[in-house]
Amino acid sequence: MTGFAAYLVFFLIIALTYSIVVMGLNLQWGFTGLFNAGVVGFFAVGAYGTAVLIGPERAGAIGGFGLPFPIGVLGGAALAALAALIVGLATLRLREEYLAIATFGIAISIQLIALNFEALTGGAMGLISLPRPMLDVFSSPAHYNLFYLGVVAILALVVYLALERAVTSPWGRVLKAVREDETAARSLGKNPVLIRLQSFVLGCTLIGFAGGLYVGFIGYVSPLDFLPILTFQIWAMLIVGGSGNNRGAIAGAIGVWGLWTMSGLLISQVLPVQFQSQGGAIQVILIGLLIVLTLLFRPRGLIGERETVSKHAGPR
Amino acid sequence: MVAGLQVGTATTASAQDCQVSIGAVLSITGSMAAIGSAIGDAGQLAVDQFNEAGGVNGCQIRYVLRDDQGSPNVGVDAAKTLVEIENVPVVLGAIQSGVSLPVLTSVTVPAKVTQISCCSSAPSFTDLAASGGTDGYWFRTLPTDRPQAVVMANIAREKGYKNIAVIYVNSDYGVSLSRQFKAATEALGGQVASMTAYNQEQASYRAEVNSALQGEPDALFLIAFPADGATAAREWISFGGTQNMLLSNALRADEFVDAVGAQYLSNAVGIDNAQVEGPSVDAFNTAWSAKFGSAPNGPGLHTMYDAAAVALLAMEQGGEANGTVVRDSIRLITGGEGEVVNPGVEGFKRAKELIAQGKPVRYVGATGPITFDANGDVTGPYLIWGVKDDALTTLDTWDSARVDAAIAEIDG
Amino acid sequence: MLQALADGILTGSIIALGAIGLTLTMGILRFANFAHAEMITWGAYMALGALALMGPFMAPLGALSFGLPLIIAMVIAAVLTSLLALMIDHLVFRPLHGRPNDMTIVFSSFGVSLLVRMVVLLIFGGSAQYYSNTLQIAVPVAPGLRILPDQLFVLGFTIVTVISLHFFLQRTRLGLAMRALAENPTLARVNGIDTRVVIRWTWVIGASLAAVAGVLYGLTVQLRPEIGFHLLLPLFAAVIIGGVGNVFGAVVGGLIVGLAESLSVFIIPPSYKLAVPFIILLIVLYVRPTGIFGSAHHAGAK
Amino acid sequence: MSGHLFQANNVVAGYRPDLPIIHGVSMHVDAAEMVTIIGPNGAGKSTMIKAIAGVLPISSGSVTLAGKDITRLPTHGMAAASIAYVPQTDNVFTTLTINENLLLGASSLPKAKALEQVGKAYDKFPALKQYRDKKAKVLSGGQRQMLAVARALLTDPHLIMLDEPSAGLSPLMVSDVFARLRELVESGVSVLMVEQNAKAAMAVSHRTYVLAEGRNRVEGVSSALAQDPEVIAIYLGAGGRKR
Repeated sequence: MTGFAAYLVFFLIIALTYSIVVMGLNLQWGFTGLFNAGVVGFFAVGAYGTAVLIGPERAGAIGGFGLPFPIGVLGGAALAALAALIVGLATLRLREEYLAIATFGIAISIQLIALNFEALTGGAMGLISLPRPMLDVFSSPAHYNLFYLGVVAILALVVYLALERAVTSPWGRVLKAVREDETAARSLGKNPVLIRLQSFVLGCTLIGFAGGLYVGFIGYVSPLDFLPILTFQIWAMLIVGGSGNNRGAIAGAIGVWGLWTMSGLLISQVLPVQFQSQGGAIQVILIGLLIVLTLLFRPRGLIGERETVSKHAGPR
Repeated sequence: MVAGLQVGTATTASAQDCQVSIGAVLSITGSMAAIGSAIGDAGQLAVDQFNEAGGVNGCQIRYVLRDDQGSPNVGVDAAKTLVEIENVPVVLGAIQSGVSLPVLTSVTVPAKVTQISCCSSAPSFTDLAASGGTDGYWFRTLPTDRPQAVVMANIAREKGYKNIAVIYVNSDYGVSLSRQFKAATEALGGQVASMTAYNQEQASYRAEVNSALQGEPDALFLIAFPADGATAAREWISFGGTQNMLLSNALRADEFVDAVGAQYLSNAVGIDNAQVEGPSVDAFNTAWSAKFGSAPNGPGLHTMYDAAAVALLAMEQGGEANGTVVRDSIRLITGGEGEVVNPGVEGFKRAKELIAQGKPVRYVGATGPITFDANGDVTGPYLIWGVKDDALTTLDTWDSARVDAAIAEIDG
Repeated sequence: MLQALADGILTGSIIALGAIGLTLTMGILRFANFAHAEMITWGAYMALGALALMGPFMAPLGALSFGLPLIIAMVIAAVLTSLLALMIDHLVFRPLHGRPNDMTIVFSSFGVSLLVRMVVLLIFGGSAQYYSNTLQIAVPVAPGLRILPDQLFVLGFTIVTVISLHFFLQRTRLGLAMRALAENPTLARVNGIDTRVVIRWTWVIGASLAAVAGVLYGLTVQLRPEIGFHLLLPLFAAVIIGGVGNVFGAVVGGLIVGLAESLSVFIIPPSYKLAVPFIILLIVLYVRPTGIFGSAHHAGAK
Repeated sequence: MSGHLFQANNVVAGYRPDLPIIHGVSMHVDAAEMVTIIGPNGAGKSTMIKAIAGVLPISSGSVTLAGKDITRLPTHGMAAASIAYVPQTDNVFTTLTINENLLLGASSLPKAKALEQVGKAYDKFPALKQYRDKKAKVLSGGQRQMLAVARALLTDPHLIMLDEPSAGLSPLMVSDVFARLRELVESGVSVLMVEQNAKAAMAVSHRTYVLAEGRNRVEGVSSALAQDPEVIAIYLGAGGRKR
């Protein structure tokens, strides 16, 4: 298996990994109205957490526990949950934008730790030679990729089904109630702060979980994997796919990641080398425009949530 | 933009009936953007010259440059498209070790594609290769940090610097070079006053400079890329730091000298791994100046050119555009006793003739003679540069023997 | 130590300038504008462009590294930044106002910030630039303390700006209307205040202050497309420490953040410096969410 | 019908265009007349007054003042059109001083005229003068109500609308506020107010509208309505107690 098919498998592994991130974000934004501006931070915590737990021993370093991959991934997700708890407890009882600012801040701080806390994270060099789960079982890299795609696809499906169940459960209805009308939710005896905290932490857990899957596939982790642009990309996936809808989240992940890689390919094909230096900026501008224009003209995205809820449209 | 599109189409249309592609993954945007596009140009220059010399095995070469944006996930994806969709036998790049490494482990090695980096200096590649992790598909045309650090430590000793502050970029390059330097300096009886890391792309490094100034050092070793390095150097000088400066290889750029001001750099000594003398170096420098109208002063230009040239010659030698063939052919056209060929259209023409006749070829490139060891590393000669009359000049050269002797002294 | 104190005050005064604009827009327009930092970048680069177009026509003033052209460029930058802010408000923020999830507008500002930064990158390129290539040597003013003449100018200019703004807010009808709008938009409208006009002026003032902060910042550091983005966290920290909507609080918050960043290098490696504003922010949110000078009205508490 | 100072015809309004709360209410106020709107909770009294004061959008119907159509006038245009509105809660700027609160009330006037009017307000409400430079948050509920009314009067409006002026005040303060309003009416200003305290309000006002479920239910002269058994039964039964 070579050529386009091989690339497609590779592409889908990454896109479906991101789709789990997008579903986690969807729980926060689409269902609870929480603005997480530090997606990449929680993704990084999950990734590094996994890497430290499964990685081989290194001289003079913390970690290198060599644990089995599933335990590593769950540990990474738990660490992401812990980080979310710290930020959530500080901000979720406050005005909504404080969460945005604090998540933005924690993403920057986490990146600094990744870059500087060398004993734990390998610093700028990153952590290399991380074992990839069940690599020995497969005869060729192509087969292995196919296997990994299967794993990621099943996990994405499980996350999807679990979230679909959760948001239609009584808990999910309370989520929406909190998003729509906090006072009403409070009068029903629900503590909105607690509900928001649950949603935020659970969303970040999923984001961290996806970080672990990413590490399992690439076998390497470095601070460069977690640049702030990734937060924008994930957001574009959610907004374009349609927030409040998990199928939209998955479609958005595949669509936007495809758009991103294809536009990169296109730019490398059509722009002569002296204009290439602008290519990346153009790509990012496209993503930014995609976000803003979707918000303005198609606020529910490609596959948005059905409008069942009230709109508090007020004059300015 | 429109003009650009037309130019692009025209180039593609003018290709001959057969075409092979070679790929490059470089940071055209992102934190390495300041140096990335010139490095891209260096690769393009080699490809253009090779095409002018007749192409590889009679086919025109298409140079497919992809931007990794300084980010591994983008770089890995770019490399994956190059390998699977463009079917390239060789990937050149990346710049940062943090991008080259995941490209190597998750794209090129599994796909049996040769990867040649101009710029990734992290020691982890050597370890990986030594443990069999690269299957020999990994090469780099710049030396590792160790010899550079040893030469620099020797220069500090010659200059009589006793207490040296190190300010280094917090990347694999800076971390590794600074550590090697500290070890070498201490082995030679000197002292490192402080080691201060800085994060890239900050607007100011005043805090780092202040921190480094605390130890009252008599010299500064600055390990940086030109833009950030200029900021740090300006603030260092501004706030009364000594002008006894040692500068890492990446700082050999006009941009750095212009931004800092030549008058403050008269006592500065820098290092680079390009050889400055000899016809092969001149051939590259002349060609570069003719094409771009400026001297090729900047990190990674010589090494990128050589990476591309080695790849192309190996494709010619191997006779087919296949990663494994390229991997095996590289050693045929670099080491050994063949006839020396230099960079440039003439050099490539001569090489093609010799290869066609079945005679051995030895490429001596823009960085001088290149010999890859078992791990794909090169040890090369070094040049020592300074700033005279507002321009970069070469003060001294260290040939391979002298470098080896210096390393041996420390390993003693 | 002395040097770190002085540097902290200088950095703090620039953060303060940016934070004033942010606290005004956050207080009056009622959303956290992530694109505010990009106004700083835009302003700094517009001045660079203006300088390039004007060409050098006057020698630097005294010991400073710049002359009248930079002051003119600063005014041009303020105008161009105000226009950008008004345009963004018109095209993005106003249409999104009143969406069911009022965080949509905050999120859109996130997208806008990306766009502005990339446009700057596209126009001016990614490499570092300087207003003046001449290197200014710091003057030793005390043992262990060196100060650049430019830094003194920045400090003085900041003080003058803050005082002028204070008088503007306290003594003019527009200033009064802005304070009224910050507290209660409906009541302000009922009292015959055209809030659209006040909002427009708020953008102009906030953007102009951001542009001035950008130019002054650009004087002491190098210009790059990310300068604003890197200031974003310090700015928000300063605003929240000082209490949202509180101009004086923003100044104190800016100084606290600047000093904390600068002094932190004695405790932690400088490479962690960027996290310092976040740590302070987290502490303030846990201990006193209304900020030091925040009134219950603009409180963080819901 | 066009002879009335203020007139609202078939007003439909609400917080959302697709969910109207007021379903076609009409009312009018004559010059120097005091009119009360009462009704059970949820009747749409506050919504009605907010809509005609321009705070909420009107989706259909019309509002005129002195024959001029003001239906689509933006909120801030109402002051210039000689209508003043005093909301029920948050009706003063607590972070501003008393003087600044008054100055704001004169926002639609030229500066010199504004200062003159503020001076007159102190003459009219001398109790405010001692707090001139104090923040309004130091005022008691009754003082705030006084400040809000004083501020509403700065533009010499023809009509002043109040949303529950007696809310949260002690019985003594309530009668004081109503006496003040009565004085205003006698000086020629028209008053339209929403009240929960129906008994007291009807006692001072000329006419009363009773709203229920967003529609006109009963209307008439206050003194007559106060005797109406239906109104008594529903709204005045327990002295205007809240439902």
